[in-house]
Amino acid sequence: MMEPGLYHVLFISTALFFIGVFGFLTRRNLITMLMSIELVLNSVNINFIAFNKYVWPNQLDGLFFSIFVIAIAAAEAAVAIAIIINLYRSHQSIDVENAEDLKF
Amino acid sequence: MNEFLQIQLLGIFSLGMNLGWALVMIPLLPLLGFLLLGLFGKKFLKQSAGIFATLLLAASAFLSLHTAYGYFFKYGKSEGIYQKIVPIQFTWLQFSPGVSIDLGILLDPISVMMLVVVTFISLMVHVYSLAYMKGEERFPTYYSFLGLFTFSMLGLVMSSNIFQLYIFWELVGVSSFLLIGYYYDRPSAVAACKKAFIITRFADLGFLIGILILSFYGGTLDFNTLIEKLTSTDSTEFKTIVSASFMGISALTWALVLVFIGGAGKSALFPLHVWLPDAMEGPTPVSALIHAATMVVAGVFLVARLFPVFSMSEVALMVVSIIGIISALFAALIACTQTDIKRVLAYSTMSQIGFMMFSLGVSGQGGESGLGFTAAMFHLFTHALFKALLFLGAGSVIHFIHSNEMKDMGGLRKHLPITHITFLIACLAISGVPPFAGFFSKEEILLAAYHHNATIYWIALATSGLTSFYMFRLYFSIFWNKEHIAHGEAHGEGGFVMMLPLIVLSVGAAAAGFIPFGEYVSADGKALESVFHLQFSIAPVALGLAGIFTAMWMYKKQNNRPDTIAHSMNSFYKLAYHKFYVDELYLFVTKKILFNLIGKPAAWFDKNVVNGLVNGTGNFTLFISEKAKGFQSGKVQQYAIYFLAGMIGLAVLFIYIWK
Amino acid sequence: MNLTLLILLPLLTAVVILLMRSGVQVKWSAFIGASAQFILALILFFAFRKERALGNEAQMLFELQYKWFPSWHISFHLGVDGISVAMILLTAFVVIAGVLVSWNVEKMTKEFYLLLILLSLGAYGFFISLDLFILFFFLEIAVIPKYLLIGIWGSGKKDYAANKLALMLMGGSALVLVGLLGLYFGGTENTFDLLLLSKMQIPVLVQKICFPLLFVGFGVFTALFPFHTWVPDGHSSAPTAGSMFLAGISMKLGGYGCLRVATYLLPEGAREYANIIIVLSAIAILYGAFATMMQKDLKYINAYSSVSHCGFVLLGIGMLTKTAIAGAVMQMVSHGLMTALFFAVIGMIYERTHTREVNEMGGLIKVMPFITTVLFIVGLCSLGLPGLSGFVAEMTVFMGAWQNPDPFHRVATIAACMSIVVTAVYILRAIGQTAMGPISERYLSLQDARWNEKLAAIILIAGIIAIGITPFWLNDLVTPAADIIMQKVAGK
Amino acid sequence: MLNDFLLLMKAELVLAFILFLLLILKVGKEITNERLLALIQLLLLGNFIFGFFFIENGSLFGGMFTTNGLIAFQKSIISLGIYLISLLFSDWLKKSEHLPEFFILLLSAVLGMFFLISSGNLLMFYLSLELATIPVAAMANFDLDKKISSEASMKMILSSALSSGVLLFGISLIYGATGTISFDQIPALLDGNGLQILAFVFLFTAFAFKLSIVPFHLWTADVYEGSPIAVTSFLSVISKGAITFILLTTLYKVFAPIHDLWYNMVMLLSVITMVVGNLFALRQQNIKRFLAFSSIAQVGFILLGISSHSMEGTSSVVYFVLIYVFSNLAAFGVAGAISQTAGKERIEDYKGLYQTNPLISWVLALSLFSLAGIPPTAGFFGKLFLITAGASKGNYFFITVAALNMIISLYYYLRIVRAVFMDTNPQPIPKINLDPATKLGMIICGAGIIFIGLLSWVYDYITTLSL
Repeated sequence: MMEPGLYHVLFISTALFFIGVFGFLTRRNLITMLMSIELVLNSVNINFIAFNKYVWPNQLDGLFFSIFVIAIAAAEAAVAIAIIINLYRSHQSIDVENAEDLKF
Repeated sequence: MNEFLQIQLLGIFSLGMNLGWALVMIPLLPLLGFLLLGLFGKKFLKQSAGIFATLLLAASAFLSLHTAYGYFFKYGKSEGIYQKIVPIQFTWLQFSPGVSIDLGILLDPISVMMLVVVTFISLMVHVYSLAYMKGEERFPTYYSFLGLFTFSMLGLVMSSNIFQLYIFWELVGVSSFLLIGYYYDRPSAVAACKKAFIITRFADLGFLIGILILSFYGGTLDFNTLIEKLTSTDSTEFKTIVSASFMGISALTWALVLVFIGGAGKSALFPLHVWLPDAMEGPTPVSALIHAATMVVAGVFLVARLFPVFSMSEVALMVVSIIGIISALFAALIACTQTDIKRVLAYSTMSQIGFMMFSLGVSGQGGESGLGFTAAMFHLFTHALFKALLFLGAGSVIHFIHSNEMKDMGGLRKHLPITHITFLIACLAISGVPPFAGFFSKEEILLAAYHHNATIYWIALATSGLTSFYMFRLYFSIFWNKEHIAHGEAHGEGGFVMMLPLIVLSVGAAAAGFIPFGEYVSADGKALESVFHLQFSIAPVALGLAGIFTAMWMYKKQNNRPDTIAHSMNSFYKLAYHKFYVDELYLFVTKKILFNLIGKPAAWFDKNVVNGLVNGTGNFTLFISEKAKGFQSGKVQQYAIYFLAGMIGLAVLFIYIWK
Repeated sequence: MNLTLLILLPLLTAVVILLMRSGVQVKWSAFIGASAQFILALILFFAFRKERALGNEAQMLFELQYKWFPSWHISFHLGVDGISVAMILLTAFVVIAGVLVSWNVEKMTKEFYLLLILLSLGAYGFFISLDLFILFFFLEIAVIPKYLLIGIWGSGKKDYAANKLALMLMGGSALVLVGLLGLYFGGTENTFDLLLLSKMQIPVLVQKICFPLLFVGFGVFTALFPFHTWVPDGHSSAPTAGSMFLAGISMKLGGYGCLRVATYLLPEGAREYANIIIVLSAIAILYGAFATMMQKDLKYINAYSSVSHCGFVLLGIGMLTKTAIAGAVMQMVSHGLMTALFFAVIGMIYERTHTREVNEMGGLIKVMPFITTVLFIVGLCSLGLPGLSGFVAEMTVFMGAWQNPDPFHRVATIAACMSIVVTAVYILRAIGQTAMGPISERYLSLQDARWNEKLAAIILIAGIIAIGITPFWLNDLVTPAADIIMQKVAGK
Repeated sequence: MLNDFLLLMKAELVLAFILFLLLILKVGKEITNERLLALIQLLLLGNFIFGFFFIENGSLFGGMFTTNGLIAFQKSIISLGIYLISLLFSDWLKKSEHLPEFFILLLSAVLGMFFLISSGNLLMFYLSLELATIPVAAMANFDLDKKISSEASMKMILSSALSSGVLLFGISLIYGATGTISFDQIPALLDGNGLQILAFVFLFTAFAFKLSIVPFHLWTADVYEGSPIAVTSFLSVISKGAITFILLTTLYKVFAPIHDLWYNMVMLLSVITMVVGNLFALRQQNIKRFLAFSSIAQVGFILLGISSHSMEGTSSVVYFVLIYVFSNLAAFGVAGAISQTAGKERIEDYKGLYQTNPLISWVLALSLFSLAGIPPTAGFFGKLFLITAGASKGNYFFITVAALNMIISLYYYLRIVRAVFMDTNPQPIPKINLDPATKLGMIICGAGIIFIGLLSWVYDYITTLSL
């Protein structure tokens, strides 16, 4: 019964990062894209905590950083959702493919 | 500037005030005339412009006579040799130490002789034109151009520096251009003046390169120094220029031949003669001055000026004599067939210049062998007189019947008595009938040729026969033959003003032969006693008379002998009549080769290739940017893909490859 | 005398023009400004001669040095030697003439004169600057005014021409910029100062890299062979004064740069590439002349002939002898005056006949004697008639070129000499078809030149004849400076 | 302690004060837009002037916040920028019914930038970066009723969220690799192993996104086109400037040990950016989009200067940003004035502008020449110094490419000049009577464009600061 080491955690976080990126690239619904961004941010949080716990256990930079990240993510999400709502008002949809008037 | 002044003054004082100023004024007076008439003539002087210019030129002519007297009889000679005096010289443009264009005046027998000839003939022409050009709209312009020409010609003959000579060489070229094109609204005149300028310019290219070579090896442009360096066989300059060779021919020969090409162009020698007949488009007095008496002999003068150097190179002299004799014969043949009287005179001019040239070619430096040189100069002198006379006479004929064509003439001796007499004298002179001027000079030429080269002598003899034939063909068909009094409004001969020059010149043409020319002008400056062999002069005179009588037989009365003879040698006659198709050859070269084979491709290349490259670059850039617009697709997720791709690309690049 | 005046005076003129209300005021203020420049240039010339006569043998006279961007080792360093003085004189002549001939520009008069004055400002600054940064600064100042002049007041396919000119000149100056940076970092110490650079020993490799950049870059301005294609279009679609300035002044910036920057500072490079330059310029001379023969439009004729004539400048530089370089400078001055005058005449003729096609004209002597006389004079000058400036310059170049004894140089020189014949052909064609021949009656009512045109023509002719009749003053002015350059190139 | 706090953070404090003042005014009684705007302009002017007093060096909160003369100057450049924006777009601002909100958002973004510039710690850096980004995204949507506006802001917020995710990932890796997040300690611990390079690449990518360096630039054009011109100008001038400054500090201070690495990267990206930016700018029709791509090309030049990693690099970059503020804001101001009155944003609508509006045309021409780097405008000096700084490493290939790019850029800048001055138009843009404030702003910009270059002491001052 071994306990998970740094690399397991990093693996998870990296996987999470790429899952998030994948979601961002593939999903058409803006809200879902936003959620996948959240996944990316959470993978970062895991990174910080893992590094803090396994590599640099004697100070708390990582923890604090992750707390700040969560806060900022919330703020970001708030603004983003406000924007998306406005987009819905003008486009009658929150599908990313309906908002492609600006190009070339 | 200050330097220029002081040198000039110094030169003048060194020779005594009056002479110095006299010398300077000789060319400057005509120049003054040119400037004044050119700037203010139209407004202020109008018809009086002619008088003004004539007076100026009379002064200049007097000064040059005074100079000639002084040179030949006072200070020119020291211990039996006529010195080359350079009273005035100042640096005009310094190229490199030693090599510089100096403007100056060089007095030696030939230049002084030319001074007299130029000013005298020019004066005659000025007087003549007073009547001939009366009422022309651009009368002042005409006289200002005459002034310009006279100035340039005087500058040419007085040059002390080969580049100075080149400068005035170009200037006489342009003034002849202006005067030929005087009737600017005649397309033929425009074509003629362009032709004259371009062909002489082409020849000048040779002259220029020749100068470059001479200056490079001689290390100077000054005539005296140059001649002195290149004639003393032990000087380093001479050694290098002879040793340096290109295509197996020594640089000296190259230089001289190239210089001679320049001379040939100006003197209308074969094959550069085509411009001279066309140049007859100019006013007749101009033809008399420029294209008979003075400018066209500039080539002869050039060779004579550089004669000591020429005499160092056999080949060069041979080229000179061959070209000379060819032109003499060739022109004489054509002259027999032409019907435009001025063209006949033009070809005869060319032929006579041929005489002078080969006589220079057969001459040697100094002593008895220098006869050719003296003869050439002598012939130049006499020829100037009688050829000017001929042209002026032709002018008065044309003035009378307003046509150049023989067929419109005939039987004019009653209408134009004075012209008739003077013209006859001139014809006798040019045909070498004793005791007229032409006789003596031609005798000497033939003698020189005889001593030197038999073939040349025989050809020359034949040519002199032809000369008398075509001259008298001209004479008879103008003044005798059948009369077309269709040109009836017989307003007699154009007044005294027009006759005066004819009379004066005819006196010259008759008497000039008795001048003991050799005493004054010779290759080495020593007096050359002209020996006179009676038995030798039989053949030429006989031939001359034969020619005269043939002409009389054919042309005195209207008959069909000319046609029958022309038919009997049909093809050759045609050939000569069409001037041996040289003009057509020139036309081919310029139109087909210069324009179509070089000019057009150059223009095309520039338009399409060079320009195309520039435009192509621009269009290519635009094309790329058009193709690349797809990246900006408007899809935020694609943007993300490029973003991540770029990120990963950088990571891979910098972690694994570009460390 | 203080050289900054040469910059301040045009600046002042520009300000005054900006303040002016009516077109007439603008014209007169521009004219007064130009005459002031003219006088100033003459004063400079005589002051320079005086200094030299007093035995001041410094390479550069009237030096000034102000602090400017010291952290980049840049300084506002001014000074003149004979060559610059000659160029400044040329500029002054062309400027005043250009102002005069464009007297009846009605469209946006103020802007027009403003741009002209700005161009002159750039030229003066370029010629007097001894710091490569300032030199470059003034070089580029001149680009945009040209663009606007052609684009706004031009004729024909002006947009295309203007773009082409601006972009090609910009490309040239881009190359120059890279070359300058090479100099700046290549030397033993980082500086843009011309005199310091000329003293220091620049590594051969740097020279071999920088010389082509600089020479080609400046060469674009002065119609170096493959890069000359802006010249015909630009000149022919520019307004009269624009063409005069282009051909008379701004092409000379290039030649001056090739000489003063490329050749003088990078002697190794110059010796390395001299033969290529000679080949290119010989091609330009002949090829330009032959291309000219084919042109029908007067402005194109003069534009292509400028290509041919500027070839002499580069040839002289490439020949690397003192005489040839002096000849190149003389050719710059002579060609500047001559071609400016030519364009002025063409403008006058065009304004009257409303055509520039030579074969639509004829017999203009009858109605406009003055203009045609000027046309004759300028034509003869361009085919190198003695007594006019062209002869002096070309002969000096030939003489200098011939001082190189090897066959290669000989052949190049002879090729260049041939152009005097071709030049005669096309010039006489142009003159003959324009001025001579029968006149068509639709031209019979035309007027001769007005006072401003006469004055402009006379000023330029005065310059041409002053050089043609008494070349020694120009020679004395130029030769010592050329000698200094040559000694550096020869490695002494 | 408190004293230091007050002194060192005075810029931020002033800004925050203005911010709260606006909030209070917002909730307080109604005042007309004109007076409010006048007040704001006054306040911003005061803020700008105040930026030059009480300049101290020092750091707070254990090095999280540092400041010195250069940073103060950079901040005053930004304050100048926002002051000019408040002047140039006063027409538009007066008409908008959310004037206070606009400035509240803008000022909070600026506050974020101030902190960003003087951040001494990755956490601080991240926080302030977000503070500088999120409000701008909201501002991009300020034309609430325009479709493209909301689309633009959507694109911006999503892309920037992604980029900040990447940034954070990079930061976490750095933390993992070095165990610290303070700028002072990181350099000592950098040895250029793979993980650190990876982390640096992630971090740099975030910068590249914000600076819209190719290939991370694709959001730029769309956002610029979609959002109101005032916001576009803010994005393209102010936030670019701020990011450039912090990029300078990061690269020169934090990542100095791996200089060789980032030198190559920067050079490569700079060339790609120039070329692509120019190529795309060639065929743009909308003026805002056009300016977007031209600004991308300009960033390429900035990178050229940055790459030199020297005092010259710092000073020339700061100098260029200063000039860039004037030039670009002038261009945007003109575009804004025109689209405000005539509602036209396409380049061919500008044909014949000079006939009707000479002043505007000259200002536009000046700004374009300055952007193209034509003397005597300041842009010439800015660009030249950037190139010179870049050349100091002797990488002549890149320099040549940069120089040639100047030709392409000249081509498209001249396109507008041609439209304005040369082309004729049957119905040109009518005579625009500018708001005096706008006119003042344009005159300031024009004066700046002309004099900042010619007066060399401006540059010398920056040099003394960046020592």
